[in-house]
Amino acid sequence: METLELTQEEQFQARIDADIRIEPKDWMPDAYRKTLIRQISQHAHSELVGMLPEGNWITRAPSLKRKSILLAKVQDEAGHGLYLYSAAETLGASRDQMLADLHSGKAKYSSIFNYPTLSWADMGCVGWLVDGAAILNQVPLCRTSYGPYARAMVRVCKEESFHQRQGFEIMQTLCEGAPVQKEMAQEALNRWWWPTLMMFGPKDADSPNTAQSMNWRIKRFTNDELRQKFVDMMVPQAEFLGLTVPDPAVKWNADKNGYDFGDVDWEEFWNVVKGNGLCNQERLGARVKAHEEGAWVREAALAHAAKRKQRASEV
Amino acid sequence: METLELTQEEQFQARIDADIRIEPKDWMPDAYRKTLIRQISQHAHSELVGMLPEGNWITRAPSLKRKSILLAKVQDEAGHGLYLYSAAETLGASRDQMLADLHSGKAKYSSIFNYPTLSWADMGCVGWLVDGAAILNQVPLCRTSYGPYARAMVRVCKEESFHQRQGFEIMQTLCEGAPVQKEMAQEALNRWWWPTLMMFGPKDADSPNTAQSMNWRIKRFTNDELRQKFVDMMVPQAEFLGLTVPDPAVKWNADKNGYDFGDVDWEEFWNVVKGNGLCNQERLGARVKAHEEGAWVREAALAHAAKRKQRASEV
Amino acid sequence: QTQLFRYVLQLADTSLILAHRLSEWCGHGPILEQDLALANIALDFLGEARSYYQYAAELEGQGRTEDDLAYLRSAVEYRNPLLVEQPNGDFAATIVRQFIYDTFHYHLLQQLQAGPDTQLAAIAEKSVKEAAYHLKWSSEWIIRLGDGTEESRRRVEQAIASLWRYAGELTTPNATEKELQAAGLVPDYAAMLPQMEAHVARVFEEATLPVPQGVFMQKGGKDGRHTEHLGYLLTELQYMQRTYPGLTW
Amino acid sequence: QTQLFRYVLQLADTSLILAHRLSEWCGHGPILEQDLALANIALDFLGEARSYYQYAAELEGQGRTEDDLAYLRSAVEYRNPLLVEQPNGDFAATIVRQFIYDTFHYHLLQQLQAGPDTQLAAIAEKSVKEAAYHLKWSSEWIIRLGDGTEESRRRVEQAIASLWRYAGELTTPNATEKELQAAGLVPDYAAMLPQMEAHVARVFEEATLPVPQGVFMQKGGKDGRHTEHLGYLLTELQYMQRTYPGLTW
Repeated sequence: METLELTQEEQFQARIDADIRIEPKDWMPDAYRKTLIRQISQHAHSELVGMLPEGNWITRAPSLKRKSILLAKVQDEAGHGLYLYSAAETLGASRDQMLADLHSGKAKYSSIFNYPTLSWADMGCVGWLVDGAAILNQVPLCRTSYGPYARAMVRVCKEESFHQRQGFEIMQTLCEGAPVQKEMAQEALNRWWWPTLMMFGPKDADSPNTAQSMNWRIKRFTNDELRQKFVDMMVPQAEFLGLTVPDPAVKWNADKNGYDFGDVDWEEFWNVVKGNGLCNQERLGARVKAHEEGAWVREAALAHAAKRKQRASEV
Repeated sequence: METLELTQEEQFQARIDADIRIEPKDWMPDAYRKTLIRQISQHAHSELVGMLPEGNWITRAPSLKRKSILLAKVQDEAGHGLYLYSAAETLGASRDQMLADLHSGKAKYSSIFNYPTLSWADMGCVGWLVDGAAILNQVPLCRTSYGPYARAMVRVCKEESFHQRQGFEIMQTLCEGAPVQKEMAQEALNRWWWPTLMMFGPKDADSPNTAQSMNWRIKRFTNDELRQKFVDMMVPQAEFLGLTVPDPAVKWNADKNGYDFGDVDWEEFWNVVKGNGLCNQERLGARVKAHEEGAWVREAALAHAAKRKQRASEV
Repeated sequence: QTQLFRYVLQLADTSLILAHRLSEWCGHGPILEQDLALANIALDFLGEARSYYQYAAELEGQGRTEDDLAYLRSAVEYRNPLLVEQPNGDFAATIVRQFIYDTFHYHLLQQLQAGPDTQLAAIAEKSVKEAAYHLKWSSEWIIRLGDGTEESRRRVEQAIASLWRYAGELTTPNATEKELQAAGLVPDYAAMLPQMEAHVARVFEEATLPVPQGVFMQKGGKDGRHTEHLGYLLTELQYMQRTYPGLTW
Repeated sequence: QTQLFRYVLQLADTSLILAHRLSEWCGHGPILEQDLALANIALDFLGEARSYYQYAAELEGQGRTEDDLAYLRSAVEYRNPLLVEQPNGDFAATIVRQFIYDTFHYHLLQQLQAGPDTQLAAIAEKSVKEAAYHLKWSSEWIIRLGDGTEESRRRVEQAIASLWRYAGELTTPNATEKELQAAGLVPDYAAMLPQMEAHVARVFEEATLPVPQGVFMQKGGKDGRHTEHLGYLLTELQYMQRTYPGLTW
């Protein structure tokens, strides 16, 4: 008798399609595992490297309250990094290996962090725009098919939206402040607008992995869909702030019920991805330096733990 | 027949007494040579270390003109260091050995440089008071018995008195400026007054080498004589500036035709000499660091010079 | 009243400067977990600093705010002890600086929370729990580094050699503290010393490190005579407020 | 007129920032003689910067002084190319930065001194003699380090790898420069390149170093988009003027 038996792969896809979460002990295709490890570790690295551009203003924050909020925010990013490394570890990746891949340049992190933070208003733009874009990318991931990743993202997204509001509030304070503050806000927006549009990745036509990722429900919207959502969300907010988005092509389009906008400078995009952004060397350099200079500390902690264990076993 | 022959030592002293300069090739007693090497190298080290407290404000000078004057001044100190090391080399000392003695703590430098520079007004006080005290110590050395030292000192003193005027002018600008500037000047004077009085060394009663040095004309006034001169010179200048010398005992004494003044805190004096000043570790540490980090540069220069020489000889 | 203002300002400056130094580690720690811990401790000190500044502003009663006090005073007006302004150095130096200060801080807050000034007591009561955690953290790291590898031991010894000289200032009362001690508002440091020394002895023993003896102690910070490091720290800390005076952020 | 003001300001910022970086070496050089040389070069650039600022202030005609222009503009208003704001690093990095800039600077001044703007020509004529000395000095050091020891070669190669990417901005005209080039006020950089490249080739050959090829060039500084280093530099540079606005020193 011929039974209607599903292959492992088919069973797996059936669970995905039924929105049943995949858990660490479940069978999964190798490609799914690899794609997830790449995506989650890349996300973790982005949190880690993402501490640097904002960390750059902690010592120069303009008030004690702002200093405290900013420091807490960057600390949260370290926390996100930890959740995400842990989620990747459930797939069999080791943190040491993931970090080694970051440091060697094999693993990527979000290109947005290769832009410099040059004024206090950048702390506003990073929160408002960069975290705003990150949230659009990440909220769908709260329903992603892999359980540990989805749960990590729930926590991350909750904190990110808090950060995003703080960023907007920095911008609002600047825009309601003295002319010099509003100029500072506009100047920062001019620098951050296009790079944040790039955060959604290449155009759908140039993004060959999107279909598979959507099939696996580790991605739920295409790059261009998210980019459009972002513009539709941010243009009115910029108007509310009294700021001008640095794109003369931005215009309401009633037909598509969204904004038209200009084309991203894809040459710049690919250059930064390839390592030629203004801060690529500095960011990676700072991480490698911290890691190398911390080696003796990690060794000391391990050596001491081993001594303790040894002594305990001798009792 | 018994001739009236002078020993070498007596001939030497006779030349000194006749104010005839001793030159490098002349015979001289070992103790004279050693004392001079110690004194000249100590003086050279003081120029070198003395670059640090003022160097500390080059990047923060309040105007382009002041930045330029300050940088030129610190550069002059490097130049003085060079003249003085050269003068000591004529006595058979090597610069490497002198630097090694500085770095090991065997050789001393002026204790005044172990005090920190905490405000811009310190640039005024260092020029006005510290250079002022240095000049009083050094002007007599232009007539010192050892030729190369005397000639180096002529050049040094000329530049020092220029620096001293610049320092006074900084103070004057502050004192004629806004109240906050005058306060800054007074606060700096409060910190620098007593340490500069210590620059003349211990009380005569505690300075056993003075007699021999005066005999050799490498010293021409006692410590207490110079200290009195300094107070007599500076108290009216402070009054002119509208500043108060931080010593309630300062009072004109018509009998001695000079000012009475309070007693230096000799405990502090000896502590700083012994290495316990606030900046002893930092100053020496900065010099040692510069020397160690510069080792590869010096080696490269030597290696390259050797290669050039080798090639030239092959032609 | 003026003396109390000065003392509270001294506490505020101390917490702020230490918080600032710790915050410099953010993103550069040796392990991600310790990066978090350092930021956490920095945040605690920053919060404590703000409470003190707010109280100091209230005591002064001239309308100055916490930000005015933190951002608009020069190095010679700052009243923190020299220890906390010392640069981070390597992780060992940061740990030693922290351990020295935590030992004092925890014991100080224990006293202050039982003191007669209700506002200081309230701040101390809140902060002493954090301080207990800080002291546990830095003590454990002293032990790990002292009894870890040869290199960690060498580094922690070097850090002790360069930083211990700033420990004495913490428990050496300046004129303000003496006056307030007489009034019972500031604890008697001499009475705190046995407990502090016992803690140091316990930790150093477990770390297999000798307790430093006969070190010449530096002082001056509590009276505004600082090392040159503070000036540079303040150029960064105060840059925005100095550049854009009177604005809201 | 406005474009000329911008261009002169760009020259001024460039000289000032480089002078500032060089002045950071003061008291910390590898050899006393080189400490003197570095201070000397810093002083030359500082003097040149002042001449440009004074001329820029005159062109603007709004009563701003050299100090207003230097001390009261923010990082995004500064117009120096990225190269000169890069940190000193080790002596090799300082030498490479200097050699790259000196090569451009010397050839630029040669052109400017013959240019139609008499004030710029006068400043250039004075400065070109200094620039010739600077170029000689940094070229000799490139040779010494490249053809010195293994370590010096490794270090100079590393410095080239990290700094060469800022060379291209110097000779890539921004909008202001293009406009002034069309008016004949700014030299044609393309025409300067052969001589500059010949000099680099000559020096690198003697230094036994390969001339870098195909490096992706960074830019932005001349339009106010800087690296994060400039902000920290300005916090120090401007601290006093920002803290005590409007006073005379």
